[in-house]
Amino acid sequence: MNASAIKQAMAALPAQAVAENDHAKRGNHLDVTVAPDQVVAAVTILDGNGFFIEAITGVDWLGEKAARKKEAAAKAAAAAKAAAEAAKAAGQEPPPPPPAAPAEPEGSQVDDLEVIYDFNHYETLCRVTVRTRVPRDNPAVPTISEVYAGANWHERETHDFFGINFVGHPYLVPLLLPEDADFHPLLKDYKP
Amino acid sequence: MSAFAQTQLKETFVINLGPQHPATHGVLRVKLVMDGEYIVEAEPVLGYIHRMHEKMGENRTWAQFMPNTGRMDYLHALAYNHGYVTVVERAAGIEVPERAEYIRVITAELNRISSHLLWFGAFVLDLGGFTPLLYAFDDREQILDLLESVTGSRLTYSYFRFGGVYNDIDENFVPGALAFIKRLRERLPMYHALVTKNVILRTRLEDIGFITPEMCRKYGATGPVARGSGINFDVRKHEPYSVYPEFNFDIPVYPKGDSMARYMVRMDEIEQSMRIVEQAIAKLPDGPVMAPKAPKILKPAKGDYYHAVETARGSFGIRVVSDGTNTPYRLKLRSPTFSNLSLFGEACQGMLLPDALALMGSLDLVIPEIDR
Amino acid sequence: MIGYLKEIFSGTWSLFVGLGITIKYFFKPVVTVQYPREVLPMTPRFRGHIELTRDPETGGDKCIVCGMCQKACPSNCITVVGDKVEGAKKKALSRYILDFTKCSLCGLCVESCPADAITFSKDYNLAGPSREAYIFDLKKRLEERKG
Amino acid sequence: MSVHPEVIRLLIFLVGIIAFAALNAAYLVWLERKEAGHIQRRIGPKEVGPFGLLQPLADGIKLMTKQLIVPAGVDPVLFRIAPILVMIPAIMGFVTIPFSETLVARNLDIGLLAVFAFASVNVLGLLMGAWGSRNKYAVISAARVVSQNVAYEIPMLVTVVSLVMVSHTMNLTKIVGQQLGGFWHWNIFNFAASPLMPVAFLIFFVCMLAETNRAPFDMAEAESELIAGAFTEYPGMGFGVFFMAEYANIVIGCSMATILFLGGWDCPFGLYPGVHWFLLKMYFLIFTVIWIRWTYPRTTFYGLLNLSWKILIPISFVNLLLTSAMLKVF
Repeated sequence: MNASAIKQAMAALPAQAVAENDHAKRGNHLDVTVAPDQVVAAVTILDGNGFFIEAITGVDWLGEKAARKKEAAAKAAAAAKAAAEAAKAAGQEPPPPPPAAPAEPEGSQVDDLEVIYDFNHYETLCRVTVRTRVPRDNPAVPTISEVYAGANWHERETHDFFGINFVGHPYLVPLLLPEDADFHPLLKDYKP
Repeated sequence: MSAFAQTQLKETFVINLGPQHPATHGVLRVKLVMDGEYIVEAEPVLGYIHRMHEKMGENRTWAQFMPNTGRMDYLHALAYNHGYVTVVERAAGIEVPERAEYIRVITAELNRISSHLLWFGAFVLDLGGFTPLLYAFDDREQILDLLESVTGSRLTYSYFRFGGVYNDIDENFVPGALAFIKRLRERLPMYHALVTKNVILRTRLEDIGFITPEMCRKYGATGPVARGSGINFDVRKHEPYSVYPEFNFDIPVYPKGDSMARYMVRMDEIEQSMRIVEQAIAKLPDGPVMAPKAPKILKPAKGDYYHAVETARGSFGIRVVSDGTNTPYRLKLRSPTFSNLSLFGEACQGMLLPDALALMGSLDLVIPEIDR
Repeated sequence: MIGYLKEIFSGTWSLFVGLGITIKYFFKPVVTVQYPREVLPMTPRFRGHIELTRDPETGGDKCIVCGMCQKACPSNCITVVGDKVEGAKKKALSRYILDFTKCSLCGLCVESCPADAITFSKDYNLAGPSREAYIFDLKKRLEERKG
Repeated sequence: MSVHPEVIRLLIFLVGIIAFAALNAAYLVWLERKEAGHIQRRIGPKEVGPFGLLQPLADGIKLMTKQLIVPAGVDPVLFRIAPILVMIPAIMGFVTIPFSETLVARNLDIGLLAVFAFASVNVLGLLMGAWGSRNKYAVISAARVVSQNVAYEIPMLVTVVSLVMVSHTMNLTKIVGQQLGGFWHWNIFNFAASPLMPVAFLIFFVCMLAETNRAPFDMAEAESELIAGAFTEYPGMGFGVFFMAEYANIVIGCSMATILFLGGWDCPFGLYPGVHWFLLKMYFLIFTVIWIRWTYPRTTFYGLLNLSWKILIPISFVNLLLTSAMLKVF
């Protein structure tokens, strides 16, 4: 089972990005980004190919969109400035200022939580990472505990730490945190 | 069906195994629904010593998180140190001198032997035999003495550094390690005669506590648990790191999947680790133990990095997400026993209480590592 | 039937082998150290709590009050306080507080020290009646060691 | 008013027996700890008195000063009466045990039966204590103990029956009397009666271990499974009495093995028979019991029943048949 075979199998899923990584540099072979509703399909492909589940976790990308926007704005400003200076140097009239807002397709301004599923294979060396992103204000991902029984605990742990709701999970109660915990400590805006 | 009829179906009772129980090695609680002495349902309840290492990692610099790694699995702390330094070195692109890698392997393997020895003793203690524990401690003590003389600590070593090791081995270490291996080679047959061949132990472990390879896969079991089910998976061979490819060693695999198979895997691994230590000592190169260009303040490039090492209990993986600053953005610690324990609920259904405890012992639980 | 008897015999034999091993050890000398009465020497690299090293020339500490150890500490248990001394360029150490209740003996402070002013003590027999007993002023301890 | 001298004699013996049982219980704990220590290459108790000899005293004082808690919800009568019910039969067993030809409190003609009858009451006390303490672990332990005792009573008594057939008596003094005159007269080497006699001794010894709940058959306590089993809820001296009864039972079991198989107070070489030989043999057996405990892991409950029903009972019946056949033939 090598990475390219999995890549091909994954290609059947709609709207996703698959990247082959340099294992020596990154530590995994395949990075699959899918929409939340495609997670189960992607994981089922891996299950059919004999992968075992290593872990499920999340990453809180709080402030990522704002940072990106700022970066894009800075870039645009710098570009405009450079163009203006170049024009000035050439003795021309400065060109009209570019349209104010970057023409980025405006999605939701809410930051994302990323859910990362790590898979590995017992026989051949092939680490596959499945990623999906959900908005912070409504983090809901379908559960994969039907496919991998071991995902049950990993999803509970991720729910503990990030508050991600694994839809359809049979027993989504705190695992590592106290049973009455209503906080999610790994969120970047968590204040103890 | 009326509620009355439902309650009449089976007369079960709930028993709380732990959080304070002699066989749970720490503070694990297992909620058992029992039918007489048969287990109907088992639900491990975790988190009694949860310390949120992952959040701590986000609040400290890369170097400052180092002591935490050894505190998760205090029995095989050096492997955890090893995993952490390797993933950070991978992220920051630090080259490690060969001598440092050899020292890392030697000490980590000695530490693995000590972990297996303690497991051996504690496991037999779970089964009611007290004396082997003390014999195993006697041997383990020799390793701890050796490691203490090198690292300065007996349990939470924090010995490795990004780009090498803290300090070079001293002149007593190599003869001491060789003497220890000679001693343990003489003692292992005694362990086998006293414990492995003992008919009581065999009846308690053989054909009991089966874990199928499919179950391992679905739950992500690694390490001796998977190898006891016939899965030839060891990160040291499968995804070689450090200088492990230089050594000639075998991965003990027992296909049966019962508690005895897991027991035998660990006992054989002690021998394999001794082989690795011997070869590493024979090949130990000269040179520096610290990369000369290792930066004082680390700022790994943006991105995420993954690295796994084989600890005494299975594959320990670290996912590091760096945002280019001197603190990790996110640290995911994938501990092997967490996955290994998660299959306990399914594996012990229908078993008798003592057999389930033997099964639990054969999983080799270290609770701080599960709870993290 | 033969197998049954054989099993009984080999099983019983394994039990006697076990008894033989334990009785052999029964007559061997003990390996334990009777701790409070006998004390083993600590290894030179033993990492106890930290201590200030003595400057052989001045007899005082070597600390330059750079605060590197304070920054390196993962648990924030070190507080270094220095005073400006008249005439001298460097600050002089006035207090070096180690909150040992939080210390995890990792040794990062010793490693980070540019002046080799701190080292590990070999003191492991620490016991005290209160939490406050473990907030050490290492400067004071250094002076007390003098006597 | 005159008192019958036999009454005075009996009283003196009773006091002596109780003292003997209590002292044994105390010093067997010391012996156990010392022996375990040396097997594990450590010293064992050493601080209280020379060689830790006063340790049992310290332990006793500690146990006695502890508060006797009766946990909420227990059956107070059963809970309180159980330790006594365990201890009394253990002491009663001593009444008819002959330490030497003359050193016996009451030489009953059915002494053998009396000892085994008293030994069986012990389990009742454990059951009551476990049931009364309202603890699930204790109830599991009680269920184990009862079926364990039922299972092991059979092979034990069957071996004893074969011995009775050889001796034609249940009087313990007479049984020993027939074995006097050197070790070749002992029942364990009485190959004329049955070639399986050493095996019968082994069976008896194993059953004795199981009856007294000693490792590797300590199903009742099984500390790594059931915490302390039947004794989980018992505080202070309540636990202490159970503990003493356990050791008293070991002494009785080893005495019975000595009397039935090892010729009681007989000297192996036919010289100077007396109580010292009895004690020597008995303490050697006790040493072995402790030695066994610190060597093996615990069996499981079903392993124990398998051993009894599949191995010990068939062999003991074979021994019984052989003995009766030999008796008929010769």
